[in-house]
Amino acid sequence: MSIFKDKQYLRVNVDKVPDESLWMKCKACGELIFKRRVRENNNICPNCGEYFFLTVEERIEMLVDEDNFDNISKSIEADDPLEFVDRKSYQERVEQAQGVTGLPDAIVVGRTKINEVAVILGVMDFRFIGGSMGSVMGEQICHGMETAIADKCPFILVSSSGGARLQEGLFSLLQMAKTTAVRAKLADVGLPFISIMTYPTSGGVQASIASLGDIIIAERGAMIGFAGRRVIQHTIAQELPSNYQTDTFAFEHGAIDRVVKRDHMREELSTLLSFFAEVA
Amino acid sequence: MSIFKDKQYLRVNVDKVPDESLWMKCKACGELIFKRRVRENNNICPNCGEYFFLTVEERIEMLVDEDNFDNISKSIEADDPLEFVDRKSYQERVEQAQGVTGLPDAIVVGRTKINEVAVILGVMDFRFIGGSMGSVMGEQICHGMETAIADKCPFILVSSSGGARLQEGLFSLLQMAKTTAVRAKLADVGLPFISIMTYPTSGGVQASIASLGDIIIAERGAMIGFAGRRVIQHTIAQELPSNYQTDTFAFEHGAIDRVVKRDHMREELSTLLSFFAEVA
Amino acid sequence: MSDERTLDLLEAKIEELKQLNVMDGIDLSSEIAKLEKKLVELRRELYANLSDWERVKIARNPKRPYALDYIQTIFTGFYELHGDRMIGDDRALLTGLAQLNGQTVVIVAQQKGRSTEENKERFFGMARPQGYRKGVRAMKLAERFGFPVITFIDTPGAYPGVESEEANIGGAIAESLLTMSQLRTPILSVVIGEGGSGGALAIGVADRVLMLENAVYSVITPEGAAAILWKEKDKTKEAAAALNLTAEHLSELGLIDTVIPEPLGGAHKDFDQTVEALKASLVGFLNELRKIKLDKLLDARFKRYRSIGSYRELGVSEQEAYSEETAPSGDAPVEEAPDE
Amino acid sequence: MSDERTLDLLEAKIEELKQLNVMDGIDLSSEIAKLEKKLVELRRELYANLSDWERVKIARNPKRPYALDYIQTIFTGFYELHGDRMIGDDRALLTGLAQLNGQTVVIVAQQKGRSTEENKERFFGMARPQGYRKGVRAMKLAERFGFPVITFIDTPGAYPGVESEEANIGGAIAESLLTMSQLRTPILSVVIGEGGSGGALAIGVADRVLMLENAVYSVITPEGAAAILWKEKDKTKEAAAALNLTAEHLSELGLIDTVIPEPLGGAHKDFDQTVEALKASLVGFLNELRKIKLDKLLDARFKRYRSIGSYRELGVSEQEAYSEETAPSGDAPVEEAPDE
Ligand SMILES: [Zn+2]
Ligand SMILES: [Zn+2]
Repeated sequence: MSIFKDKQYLRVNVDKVPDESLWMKCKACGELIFKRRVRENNNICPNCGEYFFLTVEERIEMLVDEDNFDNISKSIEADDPLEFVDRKSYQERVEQAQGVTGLPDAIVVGRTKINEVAVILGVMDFRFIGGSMGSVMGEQICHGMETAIADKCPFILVSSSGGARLQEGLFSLLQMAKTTAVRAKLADVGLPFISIMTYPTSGGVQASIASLGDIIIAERGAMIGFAGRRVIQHTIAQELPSNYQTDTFAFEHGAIDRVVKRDHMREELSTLLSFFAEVA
Repeated sequence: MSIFKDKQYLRVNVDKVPDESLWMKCKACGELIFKRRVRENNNICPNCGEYFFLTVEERIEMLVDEDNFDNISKSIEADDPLEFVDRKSYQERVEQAQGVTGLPDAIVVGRTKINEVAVILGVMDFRFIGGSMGSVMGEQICHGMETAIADKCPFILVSSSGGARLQEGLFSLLQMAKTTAVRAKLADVGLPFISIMTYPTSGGVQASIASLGDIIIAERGAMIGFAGRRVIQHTIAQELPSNYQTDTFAFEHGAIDRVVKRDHMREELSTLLSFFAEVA
Repeated sequence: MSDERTLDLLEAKIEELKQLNVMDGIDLSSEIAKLEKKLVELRRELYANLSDWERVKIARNPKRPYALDYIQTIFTGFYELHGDRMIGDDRALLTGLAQLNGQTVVIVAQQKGRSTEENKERFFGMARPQGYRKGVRAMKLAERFGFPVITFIDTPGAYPGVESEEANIGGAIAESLLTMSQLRTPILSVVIGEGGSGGALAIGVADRVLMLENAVYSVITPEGAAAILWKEKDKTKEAAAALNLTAEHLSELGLIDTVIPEPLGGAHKDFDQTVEALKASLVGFLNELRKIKLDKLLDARFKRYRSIGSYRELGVSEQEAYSEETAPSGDAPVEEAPDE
Repeated sequence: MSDERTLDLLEAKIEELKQLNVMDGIDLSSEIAKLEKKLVELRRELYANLSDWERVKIARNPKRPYALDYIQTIFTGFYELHGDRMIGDDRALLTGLAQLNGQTVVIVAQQKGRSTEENKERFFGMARPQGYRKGVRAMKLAERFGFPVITFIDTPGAYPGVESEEANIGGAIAESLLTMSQLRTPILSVVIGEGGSGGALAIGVADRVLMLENAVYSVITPEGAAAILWKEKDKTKEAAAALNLTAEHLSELGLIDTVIPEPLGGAHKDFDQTVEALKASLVGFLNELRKIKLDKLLDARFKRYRSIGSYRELGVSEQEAYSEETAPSGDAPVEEAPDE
């Protein structure tokens, strides 16, 4: 199934050679496992329970009603306002990420249903330049929320991001303010925003839109925090507790509402949405 | 000067024999000091700087423009809704406190000016059953705030209270909700409320009206906290830090805006009020 | 007069007799019936003459149903929300979404632990600042979506420890009071066990305040009042009586709206019956509140609290002239402040 | 080309010559005048060709005026407000009342320390959650009384320590952004030194954003960018240039409203002149904002932020059919998340 059946034009060229092997090795337990079994198991290692990254498609498939996803993402992609070049040009990095993921940028937004309840769902893809938030992601998140307002339905955002996209400089930083401003509009009209934090939800995404959910749910194994371990150790050379920035850490310190296993997430959302049936 | 010149009828009989001695012994430094010098020094020991309690009159005199205090307190006194008797009857305690203080209850509210700025000022008297908040105090505080709303001027409350008045049971507890509800009205119309915490501001007063100031100023030496030392030690037998519930403790933990010396308080209020000249 | 423990023993004996009756084929039916009748009579007698202090003991009885017991039976699908989004998640004060008769409500509840282990986590139902701030967050969420708020009060008081004071417990309680006094959605509060002082009231500013028959609600514990006012520990009984802390007294004083009857012996003696009565009352009040326009509701809530108090005009006979000379000098440094 | 340090030395030498001139009756006036002229030329040359990285160094120069220097000269009667009313008082982020041309404003400012001692208290201008929460409190106070808010940005970033994460620094920043985006009073922000990432933006959502000429404002430090993107520490210069973090660049990109000129060599070279320029700009913008009706102001603020972004239509030439078979399987567990 392709979740993008309705708007094929959003796809960019995928030139990556498909991986033909049937088996993979789990990096956590070392076991050789049958790929299909992993995929059927929501990308969780059937041997040790390790979570592997989900592609946007896999994440969406896992969460929404079958064959029910209308990709409403705006037909946009990253511009290069700073003409940024580090070891590679930003342009190249974007094209490469588009090639790997088959996505225009690190997020897809769609109109969908979860257990028959209409919602607008945004899902980030960490493989696209670390799921970083640049102008495109900021715009798509706002577009998602605005569609939720128009549709009078809840907005759900699944974050998987290292933070702001460095290559767009201040444009990226300001997406924090932009998404926040639109989030306020969603609140004004009394529509729920459910934020799901997965591995990782950090930096500028964690310090803006992802932390502003009416309800915040972390996927088990999520990494949640503002400053990365390396930044902290570099800046203040502090010893970090072993559970630092884990789901448990965030939960114990009151930053999130719940921690939910990946294979329970759909059910969790369904339950949660049922409370808002009257308002949305 | 009597600050109560305009409403003599508010006074109750004072049958305490006036203390004729000219000297007193400072409990802090042990020095024998001339009482008049102490009074002239805002009831601060001229030798060691210890603060002695201020009567309501002394406190008001210290803060407001000369001969400028119109006692607007409602002409009410404690009823005894529970017909409460412990070792003494509540009625007796009230009468005794009225005798000692010359006040109907533990608070006086008046219309006054501080450096020419009109304000409504409420001042508690700790000598009146520990400055405890019963129905009368709750009503007077509300009356003060409502007068501030009518006059379109700031409200200032000087707290000195051990908390709710036990002898009125739940009536006293509910004064926390009552004063809070009226405080919200003051906020609605955009008039400032300055809360001054003196020794002590604790229990139900600290956990309601006193903590809801737009600005909260502690008098140096104030004791600020919710549960008293004895309650804590009785309930959980915890070791308490030496600065526990001091002005410094409250300041360091972000509970108050400033700590101000007694003899600077009038100037402080005058400065602070100047910022609100446009709104009030 | 017999006390509760004796009656409990009698009840257990009757149960044993019933077992015997069934297992061994001996017919003790009529004897058992007589014993049961006697038990009911004794209980009625006991509970008709219950002192306020005995009522306090029932309110604190560890067998008594706690908030979650009611939440799980009265509502469907309790979905707990955690964390104050600032420093922690308090296990003594729970918040969450639930449904009552198919409609979503937000629940804010104080929860005691049953085991020592559980109480280590729940601090015996004594909430810390993060608890009250979580409560405020949940109530604002309720307001945003127009969900009514239902609070369950059952606490000896706010947690009186150093960490509470460090995080400004007084300020947290005050903020909660302020939030509730302005919250633009209906609020129901029910005292199910101990309503302990400011820590209880912090989640008790409501459009309707309910109390279970054997719940108590007080400005201070009887023990605390005895220590402070009587200066004698064994005056708790007198203090309990003086404080008027029972549902019956508070209802007579007009400070609460209704008393939910409990089965003879307390809520735990017949949990289903208690649940039924409480649920009916909650549903009834909720339906009533839902019909009131929001502005009117808030206006009424304001007036309710604005008018609470018992005082009288200053008696004319007591008024006399006052001269400065007789005013006390107030020159005594005070050694310590009172506890409450 | 000469660098700033050399010019500073030359400047000091000229001062010494002047002293000599005065004290010993030797007439060096014309030589001094020539030297001074030369110095100005050299400075102009240097600053005309300043690299972005050199600009960063000026922005971080410890001689540079900090927030309190401006606050104490531009405003009258700065009255500091302390504490977040929850856990603490952050000395890296100051809040207070002050007057500008006789009108009350609320100031929210990041403050670096000058001495090691002061920086122990001020965390080098890196605010913790209690700082941002204090800021939110001050801004809500401003809103209540209709006082405009003026924020001074000067921070390497939010404090990245365990205690920050424990108190949900990300959530605190997000709350501050949300508060500012809805605050019903005019907001002016000025970047006076380092505008470091989310910690800076947290107090930078405004109706007008000003920058001093040598201030920088960036999503990440050049050092951070070099480490993450170039994987080489000595690429900070390149990173600085790539990030477009100077006032001039950001003004050209339309991301800030105005650049306040600084004297040659930086704000500290002629503090009075800097103050005068900044004050004139603040007063001008404030007068402009005060004239706008509140609803319009908020509408404009919303539109300002809603429209920020640089992207393009997906190129038609790049669009091709996509088939499931070619989708990557995403089966690699990731070892670690990036830092920013
Ligand atoms: Zn495995
Ligand atoms: Zn002394």
